[in-house]
Amino acid sequence: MGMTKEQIAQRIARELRDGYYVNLGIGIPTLVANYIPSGMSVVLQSENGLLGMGPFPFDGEEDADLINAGKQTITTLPGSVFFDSAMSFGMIRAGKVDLTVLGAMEVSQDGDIANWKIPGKMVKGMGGAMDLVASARNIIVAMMHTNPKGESKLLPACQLPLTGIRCVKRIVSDLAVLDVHDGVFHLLERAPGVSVDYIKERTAGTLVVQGEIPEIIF
Amino acid sequence: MGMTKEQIAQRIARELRDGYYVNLGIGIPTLVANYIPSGMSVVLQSENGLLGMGPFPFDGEEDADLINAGKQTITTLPGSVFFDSAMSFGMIRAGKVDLTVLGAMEVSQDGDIANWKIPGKMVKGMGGAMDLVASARNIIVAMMHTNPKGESKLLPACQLPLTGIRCVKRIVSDLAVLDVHDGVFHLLERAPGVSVDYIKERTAGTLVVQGEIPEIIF
Amino acid sequence: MNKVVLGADQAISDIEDGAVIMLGGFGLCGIPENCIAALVRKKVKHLTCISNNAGVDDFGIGLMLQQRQVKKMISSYVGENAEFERQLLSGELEVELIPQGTLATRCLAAGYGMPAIYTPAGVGTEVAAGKEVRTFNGKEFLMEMAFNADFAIVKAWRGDTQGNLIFRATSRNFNPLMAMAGKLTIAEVEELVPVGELDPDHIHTPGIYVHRIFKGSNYEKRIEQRTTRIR
Amino acid sequence: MNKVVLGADQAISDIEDGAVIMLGGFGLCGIPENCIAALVRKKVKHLTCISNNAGVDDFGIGLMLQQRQVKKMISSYVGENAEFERQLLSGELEVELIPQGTLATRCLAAGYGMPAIYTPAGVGTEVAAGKEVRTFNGKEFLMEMAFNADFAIVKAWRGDTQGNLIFRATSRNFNPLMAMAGKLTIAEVEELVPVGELDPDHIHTPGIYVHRIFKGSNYEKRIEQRTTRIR
Repeated sequence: MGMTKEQIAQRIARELRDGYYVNLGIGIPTLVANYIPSGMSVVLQSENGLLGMGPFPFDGEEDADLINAGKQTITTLPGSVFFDSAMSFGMIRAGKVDLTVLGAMEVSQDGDIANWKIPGKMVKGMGGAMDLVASARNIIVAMMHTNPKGESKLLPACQLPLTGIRCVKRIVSDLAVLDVHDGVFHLLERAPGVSVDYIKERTAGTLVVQGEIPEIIF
Repeated sequence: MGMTKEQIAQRIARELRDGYYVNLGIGIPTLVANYIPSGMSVVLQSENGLLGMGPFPFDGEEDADLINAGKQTITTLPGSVFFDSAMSFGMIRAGKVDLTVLGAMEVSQDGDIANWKIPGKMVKGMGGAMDLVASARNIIVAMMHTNPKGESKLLPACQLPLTGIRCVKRIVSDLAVLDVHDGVFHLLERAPGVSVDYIKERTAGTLVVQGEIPEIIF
Repeated sequence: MNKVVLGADQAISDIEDGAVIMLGGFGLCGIPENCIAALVRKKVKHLTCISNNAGVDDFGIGLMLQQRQVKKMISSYVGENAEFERQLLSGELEVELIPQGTLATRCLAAGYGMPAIYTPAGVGTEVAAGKEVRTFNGKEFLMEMAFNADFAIVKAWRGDTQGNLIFRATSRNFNPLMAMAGKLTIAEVEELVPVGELDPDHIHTPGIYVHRIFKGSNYEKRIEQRTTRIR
Repeated sequence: MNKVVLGADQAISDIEDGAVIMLGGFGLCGIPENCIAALVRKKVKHLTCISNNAGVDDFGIGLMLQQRQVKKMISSYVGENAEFERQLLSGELEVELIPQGTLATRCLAAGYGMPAIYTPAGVGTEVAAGKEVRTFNGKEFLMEMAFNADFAIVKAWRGDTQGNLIFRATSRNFNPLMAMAGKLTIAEVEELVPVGELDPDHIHTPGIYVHRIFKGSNYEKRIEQRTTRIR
C-alpha cells in the first residue's frame, strides 16, 4: 500500500520547473535527480560547494576531490561551478536555491521539522540541514507517513528536537501529497490505491480534506 | 625648512619591515613605494582589489582593467592577486594589512583623524578611508605640520568632520616624527635643521618632549 | 531556460522609473557600458543608483546624470564630476556617501542572505548618525544593513550561457558582489561562451546569481588616470 | 620574508597543548593529511579542533582522536566514527555541533574582520539556546560570533611561495575560509610553484592570509563513499 521510494521521488520531480536550482538531501530526495524531465534544465546544488552535480563517475574514474554533500564520488556537468562553503550557504540563505527537498523524522502541522537527532541515540550532527530549512524559499519533505510501528510522523507538534520551525511547505509521503499552511495539513493527492480515510487514520495532526482528492497517476 | 614630500616618504619607508603588507594612500603615501629598501619584500595592497601592486606601465602598455585605488593605470608583479572589494576590505578589517599610510588634514592628540570633508566645500566622499583608519592595526599619517596659513594641523581636537577616532599611531610631518598615545603627541625625531622649539610652536596639541630628540639623517 | 538576451536594450527593458539599481565598477574600470547606454536610451528616470562612483561628466553614470535620470546616488566617492556637483548643489540630486568597505560588505550581506553586518568603519563620525553602535571585544562597530536592490547590472570579462562569470584584473571590484546582491541580475560580458568552456574552479560568480546575460559590444574602457613610466 | 617551510613537522612545530586549531576539509575531501600526521607525531594534546567533520576511525582527525589529542570538537557532522562515539559517551571528548552554514560563515566573519553575523539557521531549535535572537524584516535570526582560532591548517591543490592558494573541485569547501580565519595559517599543497606561476585572476586565497606553506607528500586522498555507475 502506498508509493515506493522511487515513486515518491518521481512525484516530487513533478514539482520541478525549467531553470530551477535545487538542493536534494540524502535518501529519497537524491532519487529525485533520476526523474528530471528530459529537456528541462534543473541545476543541482551540493552544499559542500558545487552547482551542477552530475551522475556518479564510471568505475575507475572516481575523483577524491569531487564529492557531494553525502560524501559520494560524483561528476560535474558542462556549466558546473565550484565554490567555498560560505558562498554555498550564502546562496542558500539568500534564497537563490529554488527548491530544497529533504527527509524528515517528524513534521508538525505548523511546518516545524525534526530530522537530526533522536534523544538517547548517538548524535551525528545537523550538517547543513538547519541552514537549509531556515533559509530555503520552498521546502518539500520526502518521508514515510508513519514510522515502523505505524505511528504517524505528521504531528500536531514535533516530539523530537527540532531542525527548524515553520518552514515545511509541502510533504510527499508514501501515502499522500500534503501542503502545510495556516497551522494544518491540507490533503492534496492520494497515493495510488490509498483512500482518504486511510490517510486520515495515519495523520496525527489536523488534516483538512477539501473536495475530491485525486489519486496520483504514474 | 623641514622635509620635502620625498623625504617624508623616505622617512616613512624606514618603518617598513620584511614581509609587510602595506596600503598606501594617495599623495605623499604613494611616494613611499619608491623607497622600499632593495631586497625587502613589501607587498602593496590596493583596496580596489589587488595585492602586489607594481609600477606604472610603460607608455602604450596601459591596461584599462588594471588600475589602483587612485584610478591610475598600474602593473602587477609576480605573486600578484586580484580579488573583489569585499575581500579587499575584509583583509583590511581583519588586520591582515600590517601598515596603512595615509594623508590627513587634521590629527588630534587622541589619535582622531580628519581627511575627507571640508564644510562648505564640495564633498567627494570618504572612499575607503573610513574603513582603513577604523581597521588598520598600524596607521602612519603623512602630512604637513601646518596649513598654508601656518596654523597647526596637530590639534587638541579635530575641527573638521572626522574620518575615524583614536586610530593614528604615528605621524611623519615635514617637521617631525611623532607618536600619538595616552592623549598627547610625543616628539620622536626632528626634521634636518628643525629645532624642538620650532616644532613646539607649530603643534597646537599637547606635545611631550622627553630627552634628546634626534635629527633625522638622510 | 534561456538567460541569454539579445543585447542591453532587452536586458534592461523592465527597469522602470524609480527603480533601485546597482552598477558594478570602480571609477570607470569594469563598468557596464552597454547597459548604461541602454538606460540612457530608455530615458528611465528617478533612479536610485548604488555604485562606488558616479562616473565622469561624459562617461559612465555621468551620462545618466546628464539626462537627469538619477534621483539618488549611493556611493563612496563621487570624484570630479561638474554636472554631479551642479545637481547636488541645486538639490536635484540626493547623495548618500558610505565607506567603500561598508558598500562592498552590504552587497556581500545581501548576496549571502545576511540581514546586517558589523563594521568599525565610520564609528565616531557622521556616518554613524542614527546607527546602532555595538561593542565586541572592547571595540565599537556600526550595524549596517544589507542592500535591497531591484536590479544589479554588472560587467564581466567572460561569461557562459548559464550566467557563470569570470572577471579580469581589477575590473572585478564590486561586480561579483553586486551580481550576488541584486534581486534580478544582468551581466554584460566581453566574451560569451558556450556552457562548459569556463573552468569550474575559475568562475567568480556562479550562474545561480545571474538572470540575464549578453555579449556587449564596442567597449570603450576609458582610462581615468593614464599614468605611465618611461622605458 | 620566507613563508616556505620544509614540511609538516616544521609547519606545526609551535602548536602547543590546548591550542585552538581549524582544519579544512569536508569529510575526508581536502583535509590537510600531512599536518594531521605531524600533529599525531608531535603528540600535542587538549586541542580544540574546529572542522566540519571528525574524520573516520583510521583517517583524518580520527587519527588524532585515537591518540586522545582532542579535548573538544566543533563540527557540523561527526558521522560514523566508533572511537569518537566512545570518547563522547565516556565524557573524554566534548562536542559542539553547529549548523554547517554557521560554521562556514563564522570563519568568513573572522577572515573579514566582522565580529558577528546573523543567520536564520537554528532559530527555534536547541542551537539557539543562550543566543541573541533578532528580527529583521519580520524574520528571526541568531547572532553568531566570529571564530577566534590560534591556527588554521588547510590543504590546497597548488600554492606559490608567497602563500597564494588555488583549490581543486569540492576539496575547496572550508579551506579558503579557514585560511582567512586563523591567526596563524598553515597551508599544505600538492604542488608548490615559484611566485608568478599562478594566474592572479584564479587565486582563491591571497597569500596575505597564509603564513607558512609547504609541499605535502604521499597524499592518500581516501574516498569515504565510492559510488560509481556502470559503463
